Amino acid sequence: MADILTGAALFILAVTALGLFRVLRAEFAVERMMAVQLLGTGGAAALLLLGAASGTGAMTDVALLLMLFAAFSCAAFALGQASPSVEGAERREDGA
Amino acid sequence: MTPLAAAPAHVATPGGFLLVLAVMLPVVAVLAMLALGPRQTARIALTTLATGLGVAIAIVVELLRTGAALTYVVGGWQPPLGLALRADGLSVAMLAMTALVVAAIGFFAHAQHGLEPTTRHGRAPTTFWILLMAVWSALNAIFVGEDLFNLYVALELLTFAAVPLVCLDGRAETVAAALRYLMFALLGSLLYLLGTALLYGSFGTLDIGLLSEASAEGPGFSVALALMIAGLLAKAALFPLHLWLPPAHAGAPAAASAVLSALVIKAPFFLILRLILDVAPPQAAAYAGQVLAILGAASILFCSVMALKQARLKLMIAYSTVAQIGYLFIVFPLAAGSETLPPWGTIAWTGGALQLVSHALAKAAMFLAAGVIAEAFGHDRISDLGGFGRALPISAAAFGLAGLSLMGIPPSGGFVAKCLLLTAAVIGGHPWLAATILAGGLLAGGYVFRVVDRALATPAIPLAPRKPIPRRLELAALVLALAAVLLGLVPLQPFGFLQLGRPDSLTVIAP
Amino acid sequence: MTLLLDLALVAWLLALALHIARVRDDRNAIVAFIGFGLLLGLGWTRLASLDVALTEAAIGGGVTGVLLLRAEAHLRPGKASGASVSHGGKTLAAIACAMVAAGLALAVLAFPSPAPTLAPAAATALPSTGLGNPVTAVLLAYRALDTLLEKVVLILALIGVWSLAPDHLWGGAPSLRPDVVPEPLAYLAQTLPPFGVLIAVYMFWVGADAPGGTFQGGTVLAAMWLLVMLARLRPAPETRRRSVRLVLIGGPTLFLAIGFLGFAMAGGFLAYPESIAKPLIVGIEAALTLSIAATLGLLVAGPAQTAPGR
Amino acid sequence: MAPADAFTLLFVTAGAILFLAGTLGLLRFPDTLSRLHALSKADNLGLGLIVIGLLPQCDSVTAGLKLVCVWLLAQLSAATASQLIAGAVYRRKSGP
Amino acid sequence: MTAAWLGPATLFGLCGAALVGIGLFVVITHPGLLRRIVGFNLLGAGIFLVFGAVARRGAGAGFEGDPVPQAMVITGIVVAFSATALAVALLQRLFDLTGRETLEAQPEHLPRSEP
Repeated sequence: MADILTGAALFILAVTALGLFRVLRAEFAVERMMAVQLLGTGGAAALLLLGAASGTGAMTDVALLLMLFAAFSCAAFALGQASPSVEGAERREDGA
Repeated sequence: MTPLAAAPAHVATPGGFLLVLAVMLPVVAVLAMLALGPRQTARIALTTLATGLGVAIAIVVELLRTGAALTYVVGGWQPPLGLALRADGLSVAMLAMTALVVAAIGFFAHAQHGLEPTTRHGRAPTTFWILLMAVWSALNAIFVGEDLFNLYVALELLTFAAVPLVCLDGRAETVAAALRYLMFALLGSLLYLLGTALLYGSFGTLDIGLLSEASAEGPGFSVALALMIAGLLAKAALFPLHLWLPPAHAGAPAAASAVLSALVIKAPFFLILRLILDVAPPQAAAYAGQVLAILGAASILFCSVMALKQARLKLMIAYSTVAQIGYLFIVFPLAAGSETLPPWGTIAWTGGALQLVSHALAKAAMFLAAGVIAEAFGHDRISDLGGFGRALPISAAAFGLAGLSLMGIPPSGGFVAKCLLLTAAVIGGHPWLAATILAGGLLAGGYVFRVVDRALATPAIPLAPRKPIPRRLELAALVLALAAVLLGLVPLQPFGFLQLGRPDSLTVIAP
Repeated sequence: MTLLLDLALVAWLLALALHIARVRDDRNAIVAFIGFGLLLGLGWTRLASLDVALTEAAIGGGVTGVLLLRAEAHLRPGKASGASVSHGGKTLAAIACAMVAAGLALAVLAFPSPAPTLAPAAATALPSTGLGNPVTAVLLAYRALDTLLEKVVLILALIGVWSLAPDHLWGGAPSLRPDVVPEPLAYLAQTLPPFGVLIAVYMFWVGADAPGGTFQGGTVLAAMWLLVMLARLRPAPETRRRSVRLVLIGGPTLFLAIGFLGFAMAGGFLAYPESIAKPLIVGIEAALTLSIAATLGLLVAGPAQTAPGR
Repeated sequence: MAPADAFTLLFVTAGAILFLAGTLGLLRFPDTLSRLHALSKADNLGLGLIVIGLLPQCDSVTAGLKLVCVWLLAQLSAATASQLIAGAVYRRKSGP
Repeated sequence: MTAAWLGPATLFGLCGAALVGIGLFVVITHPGLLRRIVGFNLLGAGIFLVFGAVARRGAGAGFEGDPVPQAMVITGIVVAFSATALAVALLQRLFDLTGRETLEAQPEHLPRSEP
């Protein structure tokens, strides 16, 4: 059972990695914010699976914190994005 | 709470708690300053300066009384699990010197802040006092620390206290200088930390005493020591890693420059000394000593010439700092010691220690004198200072006396130091080091004389200060300069003192 | 299977680091760095260091990230790329760095076996502290002096940051206000903090016996405070305010005071009497958690940007 | 295999497949909004399934509660993040 | 024996070594100061991983790792964060004063000063 759960964690991590590098390469800067969200969810899922596999209850705490800070960083990113001066610069930079 | 090790590596001595006080007293001051606000800051600082000076004197007395190193085991947790503090003769000398210089600088700063009553509770003075206390605590922690990771935290404390000192006046150049300093210092700290990681991985302890007993060898050990020393060199501003120092030290306010140049720069050197003497195996120590001496000699020559070329007084003094630091590094091959004679029995060791102390006193005096000059005339361009000796005789005298020590002219601490180093170089068969010492002395004579010449000049229009300078502002520099000179008049006293607490102290071989 | 997992994690971490090193846009690099921090948190669980994993996820992936993102937004108007290092210089630097990395790798491989460890010593001493988490015991008992000095380092960094304010603003309030607060953020700033505070208290509380503790709890609190300030629900406080300063120094002061009390109660600085060691340590941790939260939050908020009111 | 384990296996597998689906959507879909949609729906559902799957493996009620907490946090942050991104995309399209 | 060689301790230790190299490269060569600060963080992360490898190898006495290096890493992470905050504040102040975000164009000194 432990092996299967670890395998599932590995699978989810690999899938998340694929998505992450796609998002980091995105032409719109906004989309990169999804990277953090993606890592938060994928990382939390992997941690929960690993915790169950090894029987370490405290892993759930790490997952909890991972999720919390992913949300926090998303908010911080959105604010950097939101100020009008930045929006202007953003468009020029992206050439969209 | 019972100690763990069967045979404890460190046994606390009765006076050991004084070391805790030396480290923690300034921390208490920092916390109190934050709690009580800007109006009380100067008062807390002055009280702490007096108390701290008292603690330093008590430590000196305790060392002389017992004739053995002071040791303290924090919380009763024996190393390697816990931390120990230890002060041998050299550490105590550093503690005492630091207390003296910090007190003098504090006296100067208090007088200077008093000149402008409107801003004396403002940003720069308040921040200065807090940072001065933090620098003091960090320095004391570095001088008495026995654990390499504890020393890392102390080094970071020193960095974080020193960097804002550089840009206290908030001008763009000084902010750039502070940022550059921070970059070098961080790189240095991280390399040092990497070295401690490797050491812990290899030996399971970071206690200097235990590491030296482990008589370690091996490639990992050499890599670790090389990383740590390289990191510390970046912080000590040895050539060619010195580029951050002159703008940082010259741009800071005078009192801050004095702290940085006289004291802060000595901490990384002190740690290199401890690593090479106490931790490195003899073979590696000899090799490292050679490399450091070459860099030190290059520092002396290159930066003395640079000092000679500077148009501004404070930049000249800052370059002189890098040059004088070079002398400390040429000590390593000279004090290599032998089978029968440990490094701390050699005359070069004594000379190096004297250079360490006398440079701190002289350099602090110079920067404070330069601060008075800048305060009086509003600039520090050397060419426009003709006849300043007439306007500010005390400061000019302080500058000249401090210059004696830098040049190595008798009677001064610098003279004894350089004389000992020169003798060691000649006896030990290092002709090129001897030549460097002599050349450095001549160059120092050149740049000090440039200023003294201006001081004694009689220009057509006598130079007048733009505002009255109270005597007490000039006094601190004079006291420090006199102390640097007096150090040379009582040369035999420090000799035995510096060996206290060292294993197998041998009889001193005086020149 | 676990080997594959470790390999994948390491490969991923290195790929992200290379991405950070090579990508042109600073913000892209910072987003990647936040991802790196979160992933590194995962990596630390593989090293069986859950305490560090929590700290890394919180500081590396969270608070450092927001600090860097804000700095990037601040610096963005003046995007004039400086003169880059010449190609030859870069190659030389790359070779030098590769050599450092290789030397380090060899040193890592050459670590002695069996590894020297203080785990048994820490375990033997653990009962006399009354704690169950050995990392907390190291931080607050065996090596308490390190932790105490590190707290001073934090405060000093804050003094340094504050000193960068112009003279007339010194003592005023830092400003975190963005020009626009998107509505969802305001919602998040209202719903997330209760969760966060709960998690912070939990982190601090389990810290004595399980992974967690004062740093992790403090960082979570700091993040929640920042979120509230970022969403303009509460303004940042004036830095000269007595209450702010008392919270900042409260933890270190209590730590230091109990340390000095050790002279009287347990025969030495930072020694705890065995019978009340645990309550003392938990008390110190509680005060430290608040102080850390305040310090980290104010460090991110930066120097004062509005003049102090009279 | 115990029924609890079979239950876990089933849900974890389903969760992992949803993660894969989310990433495929991220890689394949043409515009930001649909990519965002794919990501947030699939990942959250995936995490939800994994949490449900792991619940039988928990040895205490608190551990189970923490698992649910992770999922709730993910819901909250995903909802906010996707609204923030969508808002940014909208502003970019319509102009400030 | 293979398992011991390829355990997480060795793997993450080697990862740390590589991260030190990458971080050092960014710190030395990147012209932008903000990226250099990120580089310092990478370098720090690498060093902490080396500590982590040391801690994992030191498992014993019922602990899955040596708690002493773990505690050092926690202290180190906090110190590294303070350093980042101070550097960022200095950089923002420099930018406000001069509009620059590099340390170049120092008239009296050589433009490149890093080792």
